[in-house]
Amino acid sequence: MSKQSNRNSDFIKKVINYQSVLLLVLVGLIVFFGIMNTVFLKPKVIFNVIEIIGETLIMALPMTFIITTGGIDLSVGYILTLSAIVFGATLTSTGNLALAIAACILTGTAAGAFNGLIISRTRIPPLVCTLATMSLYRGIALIIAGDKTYTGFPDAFKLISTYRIGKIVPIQITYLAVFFIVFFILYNRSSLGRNLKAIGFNENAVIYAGVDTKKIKFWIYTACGTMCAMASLVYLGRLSAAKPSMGTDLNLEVITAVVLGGTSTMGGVGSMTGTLIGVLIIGVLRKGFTIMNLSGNIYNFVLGAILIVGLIAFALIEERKKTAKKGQK
Amino acid sequence: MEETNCVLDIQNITKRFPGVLALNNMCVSLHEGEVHAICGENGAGKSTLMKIITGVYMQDEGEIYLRGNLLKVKKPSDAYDQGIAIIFQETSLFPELTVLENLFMGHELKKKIAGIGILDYPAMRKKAYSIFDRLGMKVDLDKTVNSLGVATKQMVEIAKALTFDSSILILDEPTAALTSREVTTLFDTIKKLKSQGVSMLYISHRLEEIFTIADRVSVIRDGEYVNTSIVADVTKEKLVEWMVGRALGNLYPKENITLGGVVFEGKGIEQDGVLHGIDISLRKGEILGVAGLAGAGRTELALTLCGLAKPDGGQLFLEGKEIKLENYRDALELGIVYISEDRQKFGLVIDMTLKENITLPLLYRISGAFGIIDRRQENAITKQYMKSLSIKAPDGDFRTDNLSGGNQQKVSVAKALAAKPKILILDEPTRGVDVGAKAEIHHIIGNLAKEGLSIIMISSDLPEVLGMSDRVLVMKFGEKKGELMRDELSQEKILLMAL
Amino acid sequence: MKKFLSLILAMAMVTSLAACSSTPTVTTTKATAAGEATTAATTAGKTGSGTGTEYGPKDAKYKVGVVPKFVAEDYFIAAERGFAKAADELGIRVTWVGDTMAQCSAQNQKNYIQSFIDQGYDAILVSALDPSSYADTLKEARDAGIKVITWDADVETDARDFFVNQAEGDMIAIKLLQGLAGDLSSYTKDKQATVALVSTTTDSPNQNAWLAAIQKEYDSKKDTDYAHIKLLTDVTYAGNDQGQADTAIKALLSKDKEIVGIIALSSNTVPAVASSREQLNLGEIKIVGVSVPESSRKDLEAGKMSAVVLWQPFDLGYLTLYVTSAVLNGKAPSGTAFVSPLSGTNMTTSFMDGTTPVLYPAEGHKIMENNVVILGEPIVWNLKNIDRFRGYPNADSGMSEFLK
Amino acid sequence: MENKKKFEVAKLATREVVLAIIVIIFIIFLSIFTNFNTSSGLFSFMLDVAPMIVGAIAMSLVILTGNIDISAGTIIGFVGYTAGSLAEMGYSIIVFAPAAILVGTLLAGLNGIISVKFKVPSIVVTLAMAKVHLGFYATFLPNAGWVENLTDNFTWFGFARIFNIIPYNFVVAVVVSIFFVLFMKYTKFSKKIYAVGGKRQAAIYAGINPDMTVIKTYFLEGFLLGIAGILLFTKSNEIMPSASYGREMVFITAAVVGGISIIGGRGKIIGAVIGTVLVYLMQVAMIYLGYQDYYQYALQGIIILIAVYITVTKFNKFKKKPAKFLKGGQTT
Repeated sequence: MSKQSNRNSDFIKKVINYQSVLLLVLVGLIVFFGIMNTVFLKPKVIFNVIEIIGETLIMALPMTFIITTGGIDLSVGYILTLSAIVFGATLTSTGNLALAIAACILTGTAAGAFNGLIISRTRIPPLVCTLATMSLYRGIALIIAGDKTYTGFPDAFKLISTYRIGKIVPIQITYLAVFFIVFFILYNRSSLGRNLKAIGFNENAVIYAGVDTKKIKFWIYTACGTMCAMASLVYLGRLSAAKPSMGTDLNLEVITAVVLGGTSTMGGVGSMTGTLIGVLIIGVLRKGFTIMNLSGNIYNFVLGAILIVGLIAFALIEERKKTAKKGQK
Repeated sequence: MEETNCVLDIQNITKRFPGVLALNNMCVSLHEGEVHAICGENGAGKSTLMKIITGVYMQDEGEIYLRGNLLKVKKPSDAYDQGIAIIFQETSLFPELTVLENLFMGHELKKKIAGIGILDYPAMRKKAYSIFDRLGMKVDLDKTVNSLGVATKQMVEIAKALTFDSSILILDEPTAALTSREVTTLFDTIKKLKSQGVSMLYISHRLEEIFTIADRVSVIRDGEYVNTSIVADVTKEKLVEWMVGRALGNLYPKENITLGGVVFEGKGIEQDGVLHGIDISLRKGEILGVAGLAGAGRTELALTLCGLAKPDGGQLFLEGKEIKLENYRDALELGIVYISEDRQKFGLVIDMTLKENITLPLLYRISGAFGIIDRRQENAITKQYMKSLSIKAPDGDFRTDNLSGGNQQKVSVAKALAAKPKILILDEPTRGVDVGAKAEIHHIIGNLAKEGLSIIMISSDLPEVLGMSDRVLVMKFGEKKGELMRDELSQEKILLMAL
Repeated sequence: MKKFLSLILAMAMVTSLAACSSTPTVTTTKATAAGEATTAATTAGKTGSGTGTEYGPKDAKYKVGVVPKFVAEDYFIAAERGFAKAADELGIRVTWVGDTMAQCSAQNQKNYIQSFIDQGYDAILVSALDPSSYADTLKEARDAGIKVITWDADVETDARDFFVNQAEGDMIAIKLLQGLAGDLSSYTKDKQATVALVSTTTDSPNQNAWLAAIQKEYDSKKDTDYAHIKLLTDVTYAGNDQGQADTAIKALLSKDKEIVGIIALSSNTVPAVASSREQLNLGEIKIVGVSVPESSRKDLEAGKMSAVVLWQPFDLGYLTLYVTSAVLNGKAPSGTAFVSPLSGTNMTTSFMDGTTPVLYPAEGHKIMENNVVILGEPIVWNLKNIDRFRGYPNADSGMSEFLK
Repeated sequence: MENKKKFEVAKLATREVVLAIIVIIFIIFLSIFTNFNTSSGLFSFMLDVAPMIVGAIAMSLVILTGNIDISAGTIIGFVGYTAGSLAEMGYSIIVFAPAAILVGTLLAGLNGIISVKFKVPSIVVTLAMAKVHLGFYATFLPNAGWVENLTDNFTWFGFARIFNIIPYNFVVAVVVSIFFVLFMKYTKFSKKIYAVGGKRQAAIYAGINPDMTVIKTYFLEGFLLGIAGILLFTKSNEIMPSASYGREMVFITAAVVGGISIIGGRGKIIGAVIGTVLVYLMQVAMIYLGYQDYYQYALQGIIILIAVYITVTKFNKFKKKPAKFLKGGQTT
């Protein structure tokens, strides 16, 4: 009986509380900005949020995988930069779009695989490894691009992020939805997702269950690289200039979104939906403040504050959960 | 003789853990300058008692008196300050720090220079050297601990305890990790200390040791105090009787069944410094008990048999064919399944639900395209085993860390069975499990064997070994000491082999 | 409970910090307000705070959004004041929004532009961080009938209606080289003076344009006017971060002992060059640069620099809004010149003698092909005319004889 | 077995020495092939490396406790702003330095408190804090905290030099380094830092309070960041707080290269100092050898990987095999 109730409270605490509070925050923000400036509620404007968050979401999905295993990838931003540069360079030199895209995806994947290789095969902690590769990839991007800025991409290509269904709904929504659903299913329904969480909680136990955790780690970092490459394409569709200084601030943006979504850097606990909401909150904040003609600085301030408060709230909830459990015993 | 100056008096200590009554009004008293051995089987509550004395745990009831006045310890450092020091089983040293730093961690000696207190290394060195002299050994104080051998670590632990100038020393299974030669040095040390007036509680279930160094011995069993006696007045047999003397009765529902042929065989299994040329064979429907003391290499043997640890030599045969195990997955595929003795660390992901734990090893079997888990199948499996093993939990979505030790153990069994094993290797299946649940688990094991499953059961719980095994393999220091058939089984025989 | 306590403690700390770090601020801004009381630019009360700011009447006919490269930096503050002044005169509602230098990015600029489009502004005035990143967005704006005017830094020509350029690149180049040539007049053809070029980042369009112009100018006169100067071909990119710039320049100076003159191309690099020179006690090295005079005031006063080159960013903003209003009212600049209230007025006094006024040509601001309006000649600033610089963040200098 | 270990220990012990040798070779190399060894070269090197050294020490302390501080850079920004604006109001270094250092201390301490009290991983807290700080400058400080045209009452310290070659701030850095090398050897607190970062449970057995230790360490870090900030900004007469966002990565890199284990509990302060010098030398070398400074990023990345690989492979040895791990010491 007590366990029954315990379970319910557990259930409530875990599922209802955090993510739905987050959802409330999101709705609250939308309402708030809507009141501040009704323009914000125009479909075209609200949909523009989707456009803004495109890259972030695409990278946040695999990042949720990684953080769930207790790892982290600081290099995503620069993987994006590097793939973008490679895309630009290939396109300008060969003029072959297909080739350029292939090169871009390949680069991202390779970069991710390199992370994965180091992290799964050596004992170098993910934080340090990706810290190193971060500047490595940045360096490579700079060496390739030098003082060049690659521009003049074909309009057909730009459509991947500029086309609007019925002049209103941005095309992003289609593939973002697909990506999300795929990752959501993998995370919540597949053996992979199950193993990821288990690794996050107790890697030994997973090894003792006959699972090759190294392989899993390798693949999630690789996948992350690939997704970064895709993100870079979406990014370039939106801002048609590939230069080494682009996308540098995306690192923390992505991690922030995931953590805000309630995925614990300690590993094990996580939520894809949370990540989605987290990214949306970021997008709404950005859009909302710009619509209020306020600069990105306030956005940073508020985002940081929300994150800290959110974490503290999360921590307190966890705390109560524990005490509740003790009570039962 | 309770009147003789008693330095430490433990009265009616009771300690409960979730699902287990670890200690039930325990009473022990330690006299000035004596070595008082406390012995009992694994899980009898020895270590718990020590942790209470040194403030790692708080007792639920009862008091401890130090030289007549009530002893209050909230955290280990309090105990140290009171002159009580413990050498923990799991080493409490900092591998990355030097011996010197370790010796004085938390209570460094200081001196004032121009009013500022700074660490006084010369003084610490001096003290350290004098202590190691007392212990009659040399250790390079500037080496990092992780560069030392186990024995030396053990010595450093003791030295660390002595830096507190403690008059009471508690040694918790100090020899568990030591080779016989190292043991003798340790004993010399203990004798020295004793001659210097240090009183010691010596925890062990190695009877030989008790007879060599202890003055008095107290026996505890299942958290209950059994008896105390001057060592000279007891015999090994007597002690063993005290240790295991419990109504075996229906605790061990083992039916004699006709065994099939040999299904699983290991020849000359080697692992450097751990296992020495062990031959092991298992017949269909047989329960092979593996007895021996902690550190005898039983778990290592198990790990090598299921591909979790790499053997340095030897061959494995399953149903006559030689098999090579690269990793545990291979073993799983072949139907060799291992249940770890350490549920928390290797057995379960306790933060996850029952269902998730049970299906963890066979996800790849019950998941379809893109590894999507077939939930119906998953639930079915969970239900099936929850029922057949009668796991007491509302349903499969219940988190395992809310389960009692017994039920947790059942979950790990369920986990193993769900993998459809041919060979089942159980490591300490009933450790930390209360007597009731023990019986249940034994039932389960019995039935499994009846259904034709071949089982290797490692256990330090002698009655369990006796009760359940068709055949017992006894190990000591990584070697196979011998095999006993069910009809010739007796605790004494096993102990005499193992000790 | 303990948690909540420490939470409160945390909050207390933040506020205490806010207090202790903003006390000086308060006082300075007070001073500012006092100083500016008379001037139009007072409207720019909140100048510098990273948040957006609005100028001009609320009920204005036209709403105009301005996106600078970055905010809270002398050059753009001056420009902001110019916009403010013009906004009041023309009765145009101006919204000014951007990020600080450390966080500015094409992506953010795009967002601001997008939101102006969403809010149905009448015109968008951009100083572009790079020419092509959001060209499409601007085109989109133009398709929506919104006027797009770039100022200070241009975008792809088909993405905007007009570009208000501060000065012709080669004019800046000439001024810089002349300035330095003057300072290094002691050198001769046989005993040449080595001069190094320091720019910010590899991908900043303005600087790159000027670099090209300087090279061109130098090559054209290397045997006559600049015979006594040896211009190093490889450029040092010092970046925007003070510390980084510092290091790079110091390394450059210690690497090449020959250097006696430096041409620095941005408001961030000039002070960096000056300070590294000071750190190394290389007083004899001459510096000219494109820089806000105020940023180099101390160096000018201390005689460590003889001059910096710049136009009046205040006037640039001012003119830009006038061009905008012309465009909005269908009187888009055409022909060879565009007449604004500035035309024929005193730009400042020239630095040659500090008295002769330099006037904006009365016939108007030059109009070049591709709808480029040129503000005027760049000015060489020195102690004699530094106070004529308009729109300093913390002073009303220069405003007094504005439009005299 | 035993011998093998001894051998590794020998390597570990001389790790810092090896680094030092690399540094020296580096310097000699530069001096021969470039003008690095000229007074100005050495001077500017010392001038610029000084703040980085202090910062790296600060970061090392935090990392040793098994935590990290992503907001170190932005904290330094605050320090600079406080110092600058006070100096602008005419206060001398006696006033603005302590004030600025206090700000640094409080901010870092705040990180520590939140991360410990609410059991939030420090990397996340400080990451969020960095954003808050950035927003704070731009939103609440005039001109986004940009202070310029600072007079000699601010800059004299940065420019002052001994024997016309050694900058004051380098002297400070050296003093701080020496102090902390001694601090880590001769104080109880330093031992606690190692204990908490190394083996939390054992630390508790030894009667150490991990939470307090971590919080105190953060305050200490803040104090050092304060000093670093002063050393950094008094070099120039202009302060742009937001520009110091990102310096934390330099600190972390330097610490890690210097052999401070990111998992905590392992590494020497002297290592961090040498690491800083090495990392910084790489940057300058690129310029002296006439490369665009962007080769430096790639090189830096590779260097970190190698450095950490050497440390970590040994460090985690005893965790390697489940089998061994399972039984702790008892498998011998």
